[in-house]
Amino acid sequence: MTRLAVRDLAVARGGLRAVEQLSFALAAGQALILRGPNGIGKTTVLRTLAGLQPAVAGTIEAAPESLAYAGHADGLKPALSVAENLRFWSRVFDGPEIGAALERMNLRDLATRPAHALSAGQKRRLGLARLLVTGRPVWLLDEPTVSLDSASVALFAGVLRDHLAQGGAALIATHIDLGLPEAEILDLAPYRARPGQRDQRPAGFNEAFA
Amino acid sequence: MKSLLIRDLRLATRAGGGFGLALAFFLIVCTLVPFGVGPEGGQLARIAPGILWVGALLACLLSLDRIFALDFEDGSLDLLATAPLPLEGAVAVKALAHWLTTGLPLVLFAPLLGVLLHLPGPAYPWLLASLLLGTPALSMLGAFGAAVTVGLRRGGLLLSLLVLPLYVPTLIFGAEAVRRGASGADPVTPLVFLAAITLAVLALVPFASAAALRVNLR
Amino acid sequence: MTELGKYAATVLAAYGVSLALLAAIIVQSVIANARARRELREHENRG
Amino acid sequence: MSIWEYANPVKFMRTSGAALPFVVAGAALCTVVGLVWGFLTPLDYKQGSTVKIIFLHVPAALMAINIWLMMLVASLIWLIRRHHVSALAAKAAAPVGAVMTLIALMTGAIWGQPMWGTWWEWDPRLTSFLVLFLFYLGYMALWGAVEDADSAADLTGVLCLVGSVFAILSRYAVNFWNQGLHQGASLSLAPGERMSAVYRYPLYLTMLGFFLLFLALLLIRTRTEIRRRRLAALLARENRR
Repeated sequence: MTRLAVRDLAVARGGLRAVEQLSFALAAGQALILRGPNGIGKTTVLRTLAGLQPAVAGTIEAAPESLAYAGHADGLKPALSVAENLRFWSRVFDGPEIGAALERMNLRDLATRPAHALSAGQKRRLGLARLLVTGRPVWLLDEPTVSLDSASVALFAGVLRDHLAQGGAALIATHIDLGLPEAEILDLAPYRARPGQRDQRPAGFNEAFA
Repeated sequence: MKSLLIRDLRLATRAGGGFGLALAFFLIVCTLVPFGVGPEGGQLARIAPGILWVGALLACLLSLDRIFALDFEDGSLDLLATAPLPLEGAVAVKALAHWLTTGLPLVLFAPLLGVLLHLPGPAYPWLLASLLLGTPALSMLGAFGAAVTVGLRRGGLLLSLLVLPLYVPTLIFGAEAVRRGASGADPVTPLVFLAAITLAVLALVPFASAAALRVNLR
Repeated sequence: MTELGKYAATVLAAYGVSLALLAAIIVQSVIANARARRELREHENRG
Repeated sequence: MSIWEYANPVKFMRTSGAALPFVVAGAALCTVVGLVWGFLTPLDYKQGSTVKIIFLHVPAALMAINIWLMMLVASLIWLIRRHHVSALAAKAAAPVGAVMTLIALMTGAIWGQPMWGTWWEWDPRLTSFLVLFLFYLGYMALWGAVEDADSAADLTGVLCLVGSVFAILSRYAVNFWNQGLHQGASLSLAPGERMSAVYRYPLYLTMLGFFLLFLALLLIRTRTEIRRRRLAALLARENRR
């Protein structure tokens, strides 16, 4: 079953096309790693797929409300405890209870600690635990392992593998080896946008006037 | 939606949430004005409706940038925008939370300050009624200003410049109702206009605010 | 010369202020346009 | 060929460049002749020479409102049809509108001094223009504050829409708040109330002059904005490589 199908996608950053003609499909149980040099537009692709910005061209097909996005920021409130933070996102997304997610990301002992007292790695773990309580099958992850130690990376890889085994899918922008040998790699470099095609609708002011 | 409201209320009332700052500001404004215009009771009574309304409006302005700025910085807004609840609803809920933590306390606090300013007795019910009807519009319009300026570095000052002209009709009808109440004239007409503006604002402005937020998120 | 009567100062002030404001916006527009044109040409000449 | 072709920057530059000399000449001719003619009109039996101020006050006030309307239309075109020149035209018009509003306010205040005995009266019309001036300021400040051109165009477009509604609301609210001293429209069509032809014709001429002046400034300023955007676009493209 295809969870996410992308055809001829073009995305823009700063009013210029960054990536174009991107097509791929993500099946249930499949993980795809986005690669590419800095600044090519991995984050932009993920944000566009998540619906945070409009695509310049192309189609994105996915079941409604099946995508969960995790960016650089974890969306944590320092004044709230770990459990309160997680419970909030579980309610907003109508997802499952937080107990399993806390357990799975090894946060059980920290449940009552306020988020401002967490280390960077612990915050990241909490941010990733949020994915589990959204109850959504397709994860769009932007550098998910930043500030995680190797043990936590392995923990997260395990979580990811379980998610895939349950019919989930993941699109991950990362530079490090997650320990997911089965994941395929999608290199964005060939899709880098070439300037100079004037027949399409401009992506923004910087294309309309150049 | 309920969970978002509960979270915002909880954040506002916890330490560092800034709860009560607006009240203190309101108190200070109403304390400073007599120093400026003199202690004569009759004069204070005459300008009290205006001072109370302008003071409440400025106090409301003070905390507007917090409606979205914190959620924008820590990434919560990205996540809310991808959540099942519509962004228009999230904006309305956040404006409601702002009103409950800022507007409503100001409304309840205003009669006390009315005493300080020699507000005539018959005006009190109208002061409460007009603030109660008007402050939700202030919060909602403020949320619009906050949504427009959320990504900007010097957003605070710009926010005031954008929002204050939008407050003009609400201020005019609100203060007019109190003034008429104080002088024994019929305050119902301005109150009806005030309520109409507030209803229209609550119905329409969330769409403009959500559109502005979407622009700032991309 | 036309007669301005006792309100001469008022009329002259109104014309003065208005013409000064109009002149200011015209001059500003023209200078900004010339500058934008020059900067664009310099950039295009450079490569 | 549709009217939207003029929304293409290259086409706009070519057409506006060709039209600009004529617009400038027309604006200069009508404004100068109209204002000199107005300045030389005889004294009014009631207002004395202050009647000459209307040749500045009325056209400026008219343009102050119409420029905002033009910005509203341009913003709508941008928000709906995404024509970039339209957004830049709205941006280019705002400072001209603010200056027109300021002229209307200041000539009104200067005229009010001998007529009403005070520089400033919280009269509904004057007050609404003050509020309109605040809207212009906010609009321009927002354009200046947002760095990304696409976001700036979208945000100012939304602000212009919301601002228009509130400018009208404020107008009625202010009317309610203070009935005012200001006389009704000077060019009322009701017979008997009509302004004498001595004043009417120069007034028409200055109104046309101010409109052409706005058009000329709008074209120049839009061309400036297009050049700036083009420079920024070229730089952005180089940085991307």
